[in-house]
Amino acid sequence: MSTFIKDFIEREKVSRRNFLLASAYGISGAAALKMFGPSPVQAATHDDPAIAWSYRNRTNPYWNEIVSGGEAFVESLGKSKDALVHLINEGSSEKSLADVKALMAKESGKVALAIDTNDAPNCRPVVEAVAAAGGYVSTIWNKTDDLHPWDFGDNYVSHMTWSDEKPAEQTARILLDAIGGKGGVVHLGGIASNNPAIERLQGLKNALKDYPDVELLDAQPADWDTQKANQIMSSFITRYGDEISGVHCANDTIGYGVLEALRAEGMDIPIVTYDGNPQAVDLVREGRILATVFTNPHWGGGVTASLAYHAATGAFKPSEEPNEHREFYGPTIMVTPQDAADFKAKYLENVPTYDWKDFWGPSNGQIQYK
Amino acid sequence: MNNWLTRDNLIRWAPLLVLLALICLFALIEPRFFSVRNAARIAIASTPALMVAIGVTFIIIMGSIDLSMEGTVSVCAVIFAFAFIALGGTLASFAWLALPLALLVGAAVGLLNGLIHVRFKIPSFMCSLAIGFVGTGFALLLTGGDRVRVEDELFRSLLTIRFLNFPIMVYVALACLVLAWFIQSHTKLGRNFYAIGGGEELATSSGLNVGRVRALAFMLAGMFYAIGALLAVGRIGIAETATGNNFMFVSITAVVVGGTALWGGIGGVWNTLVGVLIVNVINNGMVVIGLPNFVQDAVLGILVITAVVLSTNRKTVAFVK
Amino acid sequence: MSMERIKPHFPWITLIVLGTLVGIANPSFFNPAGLVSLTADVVPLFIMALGMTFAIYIGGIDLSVQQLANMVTVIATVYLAQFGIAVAVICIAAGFLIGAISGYATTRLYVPSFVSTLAMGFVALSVAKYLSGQRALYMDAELRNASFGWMFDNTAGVPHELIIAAVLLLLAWFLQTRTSFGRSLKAVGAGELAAVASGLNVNRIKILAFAISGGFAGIAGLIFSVKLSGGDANLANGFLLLAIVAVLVGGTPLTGGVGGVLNTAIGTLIVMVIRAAMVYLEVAATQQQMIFGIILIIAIGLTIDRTKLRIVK
Amino acid sequence: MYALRKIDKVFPGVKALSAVDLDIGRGEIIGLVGENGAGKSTLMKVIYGAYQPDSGSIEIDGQTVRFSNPRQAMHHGIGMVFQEQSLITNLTVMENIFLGYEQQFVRYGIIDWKAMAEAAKAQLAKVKLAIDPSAITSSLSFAQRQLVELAKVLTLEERVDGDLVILLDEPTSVLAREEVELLFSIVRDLRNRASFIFVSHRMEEVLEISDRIYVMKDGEVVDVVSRDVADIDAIQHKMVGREIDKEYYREQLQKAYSDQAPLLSLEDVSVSGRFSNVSFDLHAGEVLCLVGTEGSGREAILRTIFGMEHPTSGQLSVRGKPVARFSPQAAVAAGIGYTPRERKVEGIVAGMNVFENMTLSQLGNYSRAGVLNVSGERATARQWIERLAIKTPSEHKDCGGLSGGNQQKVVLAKWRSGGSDILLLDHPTRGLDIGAKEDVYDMIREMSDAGVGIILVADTLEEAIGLAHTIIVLKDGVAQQRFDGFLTQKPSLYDLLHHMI
Repeated sequence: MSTFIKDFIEREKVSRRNFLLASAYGISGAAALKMFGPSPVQAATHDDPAIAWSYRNRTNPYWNEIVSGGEAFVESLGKSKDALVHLINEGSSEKSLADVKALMAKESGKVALAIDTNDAPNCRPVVEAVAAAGGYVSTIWNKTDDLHPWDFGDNYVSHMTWSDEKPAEQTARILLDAIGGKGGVVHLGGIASNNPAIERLQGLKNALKDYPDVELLDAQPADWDTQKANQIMSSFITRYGDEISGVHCANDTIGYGVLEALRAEGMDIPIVTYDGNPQAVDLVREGRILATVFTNPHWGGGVTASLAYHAATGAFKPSEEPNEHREFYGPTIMVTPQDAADFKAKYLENVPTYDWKDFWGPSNGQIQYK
Repeated sequence: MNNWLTRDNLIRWAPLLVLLALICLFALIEPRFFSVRNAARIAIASTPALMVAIGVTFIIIMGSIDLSMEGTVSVCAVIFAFAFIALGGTLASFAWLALPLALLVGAAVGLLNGLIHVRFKIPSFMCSLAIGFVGTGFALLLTGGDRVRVEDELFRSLLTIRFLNFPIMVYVALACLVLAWFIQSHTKLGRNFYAIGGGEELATSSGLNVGRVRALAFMLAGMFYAIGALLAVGRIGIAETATGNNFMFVSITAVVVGGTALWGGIGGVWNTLVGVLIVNVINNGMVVIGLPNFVQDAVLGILVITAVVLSTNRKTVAFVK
Repeated sequence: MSMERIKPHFPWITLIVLGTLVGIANPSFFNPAGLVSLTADVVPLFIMALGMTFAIYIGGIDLSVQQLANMVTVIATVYLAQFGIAVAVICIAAGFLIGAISGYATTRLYVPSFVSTLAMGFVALSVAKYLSGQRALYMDAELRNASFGWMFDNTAGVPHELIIAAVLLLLAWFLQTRTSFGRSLKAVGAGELAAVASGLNVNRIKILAFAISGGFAGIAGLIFSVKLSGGDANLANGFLLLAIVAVLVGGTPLTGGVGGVLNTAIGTLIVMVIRAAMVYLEVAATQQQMIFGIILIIAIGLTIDRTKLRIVK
Repeated sequence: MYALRKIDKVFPGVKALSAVDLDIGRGEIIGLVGENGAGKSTLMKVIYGAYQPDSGSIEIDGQTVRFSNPRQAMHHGIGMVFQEQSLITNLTVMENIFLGYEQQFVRYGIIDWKAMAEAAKAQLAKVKLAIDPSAITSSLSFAQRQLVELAKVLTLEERVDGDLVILLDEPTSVLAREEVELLFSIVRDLRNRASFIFVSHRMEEVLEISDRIYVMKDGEVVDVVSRDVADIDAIQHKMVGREIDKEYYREQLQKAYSDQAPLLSLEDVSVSGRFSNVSFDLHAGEVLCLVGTEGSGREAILRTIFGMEHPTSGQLSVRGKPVARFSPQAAVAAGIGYTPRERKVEGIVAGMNVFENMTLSQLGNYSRAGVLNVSGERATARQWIERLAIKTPSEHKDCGGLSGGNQQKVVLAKWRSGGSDILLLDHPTRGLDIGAKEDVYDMIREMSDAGVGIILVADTLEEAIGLAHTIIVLKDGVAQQRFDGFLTQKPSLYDLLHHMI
């Protein structure tokens, strides 16, 4: 698989500032733990923990893919897929935390939890609550930089995120090449404070450095929302009209809104998106989207649940694993018109059967902080 | 005839004046705002919201409120899309039956809302809020979270085919607006909304079956939400649980900004048209003139308050809540 | 006759019945530690609903509370380093001020509170976006623990969060029932014109009610921010409708003058039980929202005291 | 023609009607009088179908009928003209007239506005009202609205074949004398088509228009008298069941007021569009009546003194100090109390109990640093409940559930207990029965003795003459004439009317 970009992430050196911050937390974090949870040594394992996935909503195809992975993992254990507990936060950090606590109370902490905490600040209380109850948690996406699994012994099993900056830069390069290296582009982003939204915009900016003749006309958050993206795009068309020669979107759902806005105007300019949803992959195949980036949510959903589950059963001991196995990047696969059909056949039409115990095989190296 | 410039007249026309002032303001800052193409863009963005706002206008005229629109729109959109695809996937086949089906679904949800409100005497605010949750939940149950694409070129011609620079969906919306105006001013039901808004107890003692009128009003509103749902699907070609998102506050804000009073009895669908345009002109204009994202919300908020202040006749209102 | 007597007690009866049903279906619901933890988590929502009660009690509504809380999470996070625990004062004052502006728009400019608070909420959101630079911010752990760590301690097994909530409830209850301000609120809610004709400064009372609602939203935002140890312009999303629901389910209808802060305490607990029931009864993910809505209709149908509603709008 | 036979109606704990018999002949006008709580309104509700009797029968032309709602009663020709504002003000006149019966103008789902306007014109002609049927109702005067109300009921003529029975509930309460005359002449003209039941507290009017008068007391008809033999005193005796004080207005208790420094003085005060250049002084113990027709500026003057309207020119002084800030708060602080005409809306707060209502205007007196002294409030309330003989089970009773007279007493107690010594009374006896009226008169005298200055807008001219020390007659916002020296000689009704019209 040529597009399987395994090692495009440049390992940067930990900046001095972050190193200091991290070690400072190491001290206060230990103090905090005394307050909030059992000490790591006492972590008990559970024979048959409840497996739960906590995520944003069911209206976004991305989360559906995540869930399908979680369900596939549960089925691989010989259970019915109904055995997976769903906690949906509807975009509310408050509900996210409350549901987790309710689950911990209900199962007396015998829980293997996979979660996206909706907002980075929410990650700490969630992890603390799970650790205090003696459960096991693996997180994805949202986490503040000062929070690390290894500060919680075994209970905070792992954190996986996707380094979006590089893939977003790659899609940007594809876009910029397609418009011939000159003209203007606009960016429609996600919810402005979300980490992926920030990284994906940064990727575009990085790429632009090499294209002095291309101007970033405007960047506005479209909150991951198709309808909002649609309206913002039509306003962009009014403001910049023919100056827009390409559109960089922070995810597929934004891309759909942009495509429809262009369609209403009878315009046809190149766009690139992110996430690699089936619908977007089809559009890539048709050539209406130049590129999207597949983050393999199915695998991510399965392996995150698997990590928490196997740590909870004691199959492996997280605290004995190196840091690169506790905080790591998920896989990213570029999807372009040339390989879209291949890709679709391999990943979407026949979902591969993954070895859920190969936790780190497809992953992409330890998370680096700037 | 030189006394048309009275205070009362000014207040009555204030929403329209606000709209014109906003257009002039944005056009002055960014001349490209003032173009037929952009007018069409604003019109496209406005149509689904206009339909939803018209629906809730009837309810607000009665002095009630309806917060169920987000759920209703989602349910209608999703059922429409499923039926449309199941029946052939193009308007040229029996799939056109999905259009009346969506209207029926809207009417059914609205009627359910109205009946619970009337029969169990639950204030409309609470009842419709809960029905909204049920609606969104039901849409989610149906889709399981997936989005349904409606790709039929014929159906999408709502957006893609233009006539005098405006896509067909804008004319559909205008036709519905005229229909709504007709219901409002030339039918018994429409006039009864005003009677209830003007004095519910008096209307009851005049022999009006207020409960029935209320239930019908919610049903009618539901049908307009369904039209809104169809246009929303027509605009982006996707039906999903999130299709109804954001309609609640936008539509009610638009109704109030247009000069229809929340306490009932005053206003109408033309006011709502102006209100929807004000809100969408602001949204479009702020991006067009390049206002930084983080101030856009505040500007919208302040302009909304200003518009309401200008169109309220403080002499005739004792107090507001 | 007997029905009339029982009616006002329906909210807490509903709460007990719901709780018992969940407990019967899954006895682990009654685990005291779990219950305490569940209750402690609903504290920020409760405080917001408590403030909202004042706005609804005078017959208005406050739709700005969620955005105020968003703004406050950012303020708290940004200024914690500079002001330490005094940042609490800034947070509450900011909420109070924006609430007061909404109140001013409602009373003096005759903008219905539904619109004025919604619009002021947008203003607060802008402030939050501006201050946060549109990023998620987090607090320095040491500073946070030094200034606000006490909030999440517990004494004899009772989390301090619950104590804060109880103190605020007591304060709000005292305000409502034992002060001339509370009496004036009731008069404004039940008969605004008569309150005017009795020489009450109705405008000031209404502005104050919205300001208090904003102030409580500020406290809710602050506690939430400290709890999550960070802030951003969307952190408190999802609070608004639940806070309204908590007030309404408690039996304070939107018509004003009826109900009160104790009802809101019960209403918040009902919301908590319904929500926990989703987890305890393992309701399928795709059905949760629909079932929440249905239970909500039933709960509201049971808890509102219709005898005091002349016409139902 | 129309008859009630042995009608009983029981509410939980109360027997509202017992064995009521009532007959109405074709074209007859009968009067229905009784104190508040005598069962008049229950009886009317039974007649127009809002209540169903527990036993007994309703007969029309000898046939027993049963109505389960007002609409069914309308189909049998029974219509009700409600008190004053029962038209929906944001609708047009014609829509009000045909509200609920629009169907006849609907063609293919569309309302034919022209046809409705024509039909409305015909109805308005019946009551001799020449207004545009498409006018918005809020632009009409109260008297016009009352006639529209009657025209609305008269649509029954076209809809029903048989005879009509029309109930008039206090139709004259907002009308000036000449408007009452007009109404009566229209009613008399309509006798060939309809019978009327006329309900009013104004005994003279009842006597003037009715052929027979039904007197009710405690849910029973205690007497039926025909006009020829009717005598006000006798009827009132029957209504009250006791001898009415000959000195109805407590004139024997009237004393001179001190002409020391005035409590309140107005110098050339004007509010544009309401009244202009009004001047007078109010002294301690004085009862000053403002007399005039509806819209003559009486209420506006009261509301200006109370700070609810702002004078456009002139000066208002309280105890010699010019008033700078006009607001109800400032007025209450200056010792002014206001008893509004709309008792249920502005007088009391329904939903709050007796003691809460009583202390509403003076929370400062019962609180320290904003904290209420509830036991102090309750003590005061109990004291005033006893002093004014307010009929309530306790001070915790919801004021909305009290009778009109007792509500009014609570309002007066509110101001008296707060120590207000300037009282503005706007129709304080409106809608009260005789017993309650007498209580109010007693209180006015007592307050006058205690040195309270009172400005009164009375329900009737007789009341004004009976109670006042001073009368100022207003017309179109201008003071026409002042009458003084009432202790020696009182003006006659004619004197006042002469200046009013």
